[in-house]
Amino acid sequence: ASPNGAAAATASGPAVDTSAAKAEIDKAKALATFTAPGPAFDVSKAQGKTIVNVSLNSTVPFNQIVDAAMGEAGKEAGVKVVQFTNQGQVSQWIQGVQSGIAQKADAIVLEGSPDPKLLGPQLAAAKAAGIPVISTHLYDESYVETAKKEQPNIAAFVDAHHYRAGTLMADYAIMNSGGHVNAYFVTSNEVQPAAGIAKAFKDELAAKCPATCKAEIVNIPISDWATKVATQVQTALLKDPSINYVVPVFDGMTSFLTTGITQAGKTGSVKIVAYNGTASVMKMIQDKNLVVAEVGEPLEWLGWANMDQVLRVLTGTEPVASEKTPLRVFDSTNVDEAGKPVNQKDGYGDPNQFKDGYRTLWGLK
Amino acid sequence: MSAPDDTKDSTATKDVKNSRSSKANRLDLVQRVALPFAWLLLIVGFGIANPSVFLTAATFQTMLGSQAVLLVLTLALIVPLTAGDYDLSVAGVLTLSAMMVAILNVQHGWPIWAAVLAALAMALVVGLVNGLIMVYFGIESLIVTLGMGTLLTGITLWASDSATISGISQGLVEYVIVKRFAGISLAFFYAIALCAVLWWVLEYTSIGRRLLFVGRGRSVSKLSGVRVGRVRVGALMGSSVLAALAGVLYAGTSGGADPSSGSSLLLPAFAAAFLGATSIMPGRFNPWGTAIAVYFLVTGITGLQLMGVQSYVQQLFYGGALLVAVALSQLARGRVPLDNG
Amino acid sequence: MSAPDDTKDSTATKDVKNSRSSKANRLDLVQRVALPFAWLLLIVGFGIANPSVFLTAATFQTMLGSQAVLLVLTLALIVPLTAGDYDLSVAGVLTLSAMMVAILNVQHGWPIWAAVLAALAMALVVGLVNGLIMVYFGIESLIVTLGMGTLLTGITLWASDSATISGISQGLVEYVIVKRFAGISLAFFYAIALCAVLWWVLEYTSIGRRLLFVGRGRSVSKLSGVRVGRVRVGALMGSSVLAALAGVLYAGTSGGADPSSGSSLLLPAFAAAFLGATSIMPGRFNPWGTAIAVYFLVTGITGLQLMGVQSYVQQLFYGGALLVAVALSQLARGRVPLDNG
Amino acid sequence: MPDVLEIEGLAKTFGGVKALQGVDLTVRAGEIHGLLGQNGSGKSTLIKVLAGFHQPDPGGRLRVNGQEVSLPLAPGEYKSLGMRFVHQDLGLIPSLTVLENLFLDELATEASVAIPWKQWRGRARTLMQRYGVELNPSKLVSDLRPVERALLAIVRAVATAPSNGLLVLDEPTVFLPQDDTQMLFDVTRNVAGTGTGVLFVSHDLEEVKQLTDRFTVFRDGRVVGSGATADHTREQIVRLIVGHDLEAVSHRSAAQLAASPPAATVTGARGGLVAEASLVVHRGEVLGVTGLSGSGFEDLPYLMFGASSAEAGRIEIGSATTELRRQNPTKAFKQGLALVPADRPRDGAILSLSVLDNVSMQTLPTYQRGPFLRRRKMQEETRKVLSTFDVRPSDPTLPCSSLSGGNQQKVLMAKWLQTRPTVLMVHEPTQGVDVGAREEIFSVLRSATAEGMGVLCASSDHEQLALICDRVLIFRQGLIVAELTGDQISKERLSELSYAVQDPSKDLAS
Ligand SMILES: Nc1ncnc2c1ncn2[C@@H]1O[C@H](COP(=O)(O)OP(=O)(O)OP(=O)(O)O)[C@@H](O)[C@H]1O
Ligand SMILES: Nc1ncnc2c1ncn2[C@@H]1O[C@H](COP(=O)(O)OP(=O)(O)OP(=O)(O)O)[C@@H](O)[C@H]1O
Ligand SMILES: [Mg+2]
Ligand SMILES: [Mg+2]
Repeated sequence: ASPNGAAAATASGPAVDTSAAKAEIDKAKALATFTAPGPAFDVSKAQGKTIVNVSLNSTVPFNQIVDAAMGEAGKEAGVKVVQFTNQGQVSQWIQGVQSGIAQKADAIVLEGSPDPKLLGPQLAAAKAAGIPVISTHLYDESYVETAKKEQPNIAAFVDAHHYRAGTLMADYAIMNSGGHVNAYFVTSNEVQPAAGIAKAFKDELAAKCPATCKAEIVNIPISDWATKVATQVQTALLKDPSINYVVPVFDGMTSFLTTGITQAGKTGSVKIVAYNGTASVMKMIQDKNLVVAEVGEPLEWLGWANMDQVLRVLTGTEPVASEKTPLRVFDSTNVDEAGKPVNQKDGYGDPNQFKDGYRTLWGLK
Repeated sequence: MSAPDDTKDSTATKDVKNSRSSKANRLDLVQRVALPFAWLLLIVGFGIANPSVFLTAATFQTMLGSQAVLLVLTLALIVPLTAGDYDLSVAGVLTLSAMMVAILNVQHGWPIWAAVLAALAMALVVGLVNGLIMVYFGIESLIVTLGMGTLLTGITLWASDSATISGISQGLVEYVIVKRFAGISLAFFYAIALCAVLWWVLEYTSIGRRLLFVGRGRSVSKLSGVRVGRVRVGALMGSSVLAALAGVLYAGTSGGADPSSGSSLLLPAFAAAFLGATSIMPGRFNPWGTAIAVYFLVTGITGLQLMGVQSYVQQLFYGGALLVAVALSQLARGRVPLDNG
Repeated sequence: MSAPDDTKDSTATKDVKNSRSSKANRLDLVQRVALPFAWLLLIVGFGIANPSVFLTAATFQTMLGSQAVLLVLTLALIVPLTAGDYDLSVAGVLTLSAMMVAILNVQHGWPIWAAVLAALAMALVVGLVNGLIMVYFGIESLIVTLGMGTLLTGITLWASDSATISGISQGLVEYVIVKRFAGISLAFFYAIALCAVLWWVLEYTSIGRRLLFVGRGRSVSKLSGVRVGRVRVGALMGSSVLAALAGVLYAGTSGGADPSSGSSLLLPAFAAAFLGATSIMPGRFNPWGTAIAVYFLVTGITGLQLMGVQSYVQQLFYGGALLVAVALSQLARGRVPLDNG
Repeated sequence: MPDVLEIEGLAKTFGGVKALQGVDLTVRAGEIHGLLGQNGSGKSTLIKVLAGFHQPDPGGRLRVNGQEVSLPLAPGEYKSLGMRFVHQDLGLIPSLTVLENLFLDELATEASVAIPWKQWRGRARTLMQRYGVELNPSKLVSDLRPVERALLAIVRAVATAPSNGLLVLDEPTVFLPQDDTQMLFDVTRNVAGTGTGVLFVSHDLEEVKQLTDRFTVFRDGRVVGSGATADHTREQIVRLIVGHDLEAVSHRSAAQLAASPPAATVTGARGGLVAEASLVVHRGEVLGVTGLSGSGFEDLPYLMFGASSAEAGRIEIGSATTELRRQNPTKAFKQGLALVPADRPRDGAILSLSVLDNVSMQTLPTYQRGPFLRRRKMQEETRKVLSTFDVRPSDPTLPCSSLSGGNQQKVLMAKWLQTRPTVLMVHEPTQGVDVGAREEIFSVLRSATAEGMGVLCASSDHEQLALICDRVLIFRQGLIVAELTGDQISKERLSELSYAVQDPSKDLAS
């Protein structure tokens, strides 16, 4: 698979100009540099405060790394981060928030997207107890303004760039295929941002190559991934043999996609582009095994970004609208920067760069 | 929290008051209180390890209040278990019930009581259908309710369009989780009240006894004039209704409903039901034993969570505690096979 | 599940058909072939609805090739089910086995055969521990294996650091899913070969018969010189090993392992086991019936997927087909209660 | 006074089996009516129709106390019709307590929302006292001995039997020792004295002669005769039941036992109710062990077989010696022991499996050829065995549950005799077996001993022991207190020795 878009054009139809997509991808493949999300402030007022961190699911590496980074950042700022470890059950989040209220924490963080919709009464109780709650990495940057209205009990949000990831996946497929994308996009709509990511993907195809690109979107709940995704993909490939990209809304689904593609005997013609930057999926780029590109996020950076917003809340500083965490596109040309074997934390340049950025911002340096 | 003395006597399965051996009596007592005792030990242990956080009223209040849904779901299970049947559709009923309350209340503007009634009616129908298929076709409850559970999941996905729905009337939320008594959410007291009701039904009504008879000896019961089919259908209807109540509590606790989460409660509920059958009235599924089992497990998990241990340790505790607790209680019991009805 | 009790009961109630009457013989045949026939109907139905896509070799090849893991996991279940025990830890064993193969092969560079052997050894130990706890303490298999399953989940999380691991040696992947015979992945043939072996064991060896004896009458078997404890422990070891093989296939099919997905296969496996017990040898858990049940269900799902229906319709089909298939086959059988061993 | 029960043209078909065909039966008020017939002749089926358990074929009529009652009866309807039952397998739930079982009927149909457990406990105690039964109400029925279970079932039925109702006793005496049988008879007569009709099923013609006023005989689901008991001789009744005359042969061998070598030697066995027992079973002999219930004789075979745990003692078979503490059924079977237990549904037969499966449990390995079991051969052999033992129906593929109790017993005898054991131990071998089949079982045992097998027969049926045993050991309080051989053995002598309370040492001398 050549990243050079023009090459594939002859086989599948009229040549399409893919330079715009390529430009986007090239930009996204580069290393990001730290940009201050907002004005500097003094964190010393937050010294000695305690926050309770309730993550989506402590058995997921994404949350583990972010949680650890939050702990690290908290330590530097003199804030105690109490982790409420859980297995992703709603009753456990509820308990986590309640335990935060009971411990009279100074703030509660819903890290990596526990859905506030299922915590209505608890968030109200937190607000009543004067404890601010910060929701992170759930709503796309474009949705945060709406979310503020929907969730009045949440003091601040840390936005995510989910939709942009959808756009980037589409761009990569366009560039990679020379503008002839027939994508099969598997989403899990019970997760808040999923539908938006799918839409962003589809919109980008419509914008960049309306005549030659299309995508079919199907919904499979996460609880059915193990039993349904493989057969679903496999039958889709049977039904429409011209499908050349299979896209998971979250890359945790990738192994089931692989099974389906292999079983359908389509390993030669189908590729995967994915979002989340999970180590095992990045490794598949290195192995040249179906996955051609991954949109990843610097997880430690996310942790620090979370803490930036939290510290702003703790110190009474106005929360920022966007934490400006970056996305990076990995393909075979740059995936080795993430280590071999891939370490999910790595691949985003020197972590001290953004850490120093935040330290400066917080007046610690 | 335990049954009055005379009940214990009248229904205990072991050689209670066996005049010949006081040793047996002592063993029996040991086994009855083994689980409550283990629970106490856990509390003491975590108290020592983490006094400032664990040994606070707030921790206990949260612990007690947060498991009402699981407790009610487990109560739902023990009704058919007593009658010798499994109900795997309770998780599906819970999810659909919560979802119905959310959809009817939030999207269609029904008052909360009407939405709750609709959910209960749905549960009655589900239980009835489960039961009729089981009895009429002579199919095992396990497979009927497995099929029904899957069907309900499909219906939930369809009705909710796979989305989480929030914004349920404050009224419900208020009376489930916001209002407190002694610092504990009302949900806990509802669950305990259901325990008491179920205990009364199982111990002091002929319907409860018939459940037990049918569970322990189907053809003897039939010979004695028990309408076995009706009792089994009734048990499944009872479990469905209790599961729907658990769903209402779920909706009240989280102020919304999502299309999938009920299923993760099924195995913990079975674990609690079986663990509960080792205590208070060993060898029988019983509501108070169940309550203790639920709170024993949740105390362990909460203690570990408050200590911030890794998630896998919690899993290890859960599995390990289940095995060890049941094994110890069996040792105390002289390794008599547990009778699950 | 108090299997012996159950058996006793069913004796009196069963209006057993008499093999002397030819009508009964016909009914019996009807029931044996009801499920295969339903399968055929499905195929014809989807063939008419969607001939160009459904009625292609490729569709059948993928359908057959894709369910090997589920089929082997279901075979794992029917071994202890025949002996009257439940094994809920098979899902945990499957996950841990796949994870061990992945970790040992990818992270520690073991050759694939060594990693597979290690996984099988783990399974033997798990089965043995399950069995010993069950027999020594006299605890129900359901609760022992529930606890063990949770424990294994914890161990898997710990060993894998909760991460999905990919990049298993191409060798395994090659021989599981890439290589084909008659266009069908080898995994299918492995699963069918296991069916044949299990069928032989259950029908034509004294060990298989003893499993059945123990399942149907524990005390009779004991008095007839069957070492009941050993047979039950053996059954759990057998199920663990089969589950580990399912795990190896899983690793081979997906080229990696994730720490959680095995658990979602548990309920489908139970559904297939019970559905399979309505066919070929009605009333007994049997491998060929199981295989047919698995492929019946997947045919329905695939047909619906090809027609592009939504996910929830598939759920509805799954639940509905399970209920209808079992109900019809019971009707054909004169509604004799299925004996779950 | 109208008849308490009138049945006309009752029929019941199971699949193809006609269990009852056009049965007419009348039970008068205050009479004790014997219901007789071979195994599988439909007695229990009739009773289960009355209990509302089976639905009869359409067409039959039922009148209770002159009132027409429409069939089928609803479950539990029997109660309001004044009927009470002791069912053939007693109708108890083993995993529940005595108290719960005692009030089973009451709880099964009545509506109560505040069960007065304490009061019931008191009532239970009074009841037990009235019938002289000592049972702890909190005890599990599964922990009771068979006698105690039978007593419980009887007390339950009798205690609430209404006057001018119907009391049905389906083989109530099989578990009862002599003295309890007498007690049951007294109680039954009392009940009948109040105007209640009693339907009494038994294979023991002595009992029938002693207790009943009239009788009805079934054969193959039809009534083949009825009449006043006093007007018929034992032989006449037997002819009605079996369909032909039975030759009155003595089964006892004249073999010189001292000369035949020991098949098994037990020394110092202790465990269960056995305090200490040493004995020898010779080749070719039928050795009986008996005593009152609770005297320990019933535990002996189980100790020897390793089915219940022993505290001490040794067993020697051929050259092999085993500590009884380490004995287990697998070992015992390999040593050449076989045990046909008394509790058939629990320990004897797997009712949900086919006759073939049951019969071939031990012989499986002999049908192994290469990797396969020769199933057709198994079926042929089993068919042969079944016809040898006259099991009806003789189709090996039928589930065991569809055979009548007596036929199940024959299947079990077949199962064990096939294995050609050195010592066959039988516990109440003819319990619930009709007179014809009983003779067949005796002659099977006899011919087995002719080939050199030793038989140990534990039984409280002294008549049976007198008929078949070459030697009998009598137990009292866990000890062997007497031994009778050859012509010394008689029913009367056995009963006398079982009850005697004099110094044990004297008996041994006799
Ligand atoms: N549930 C059943 N299903 C099929 N056949 C049955 C069933 N119950 C009884 N039978 C058959 O009906 C016939 C009558 O059986 P029943 O139990 O009434 O005999 P019985 O006279 O009580 O014999 P016994 O003296 O041995 O107890 C037998 O042939 C038996 O095999
Ligand atoms: N339980 C069963 N269910 C279905 N079919 C069976 C079953 N057992 C055997 N068969 C079939 O019955 C046929 C006869 O097989 P069987 O094993 O009885 O032969 P056999 O007479 O024992 O052979 P041999 O005596 O040479 O060993 C075979 O086709 C076999 O597949
Ligand atoms: Mg009978
Ligand atoms: Mg009988």
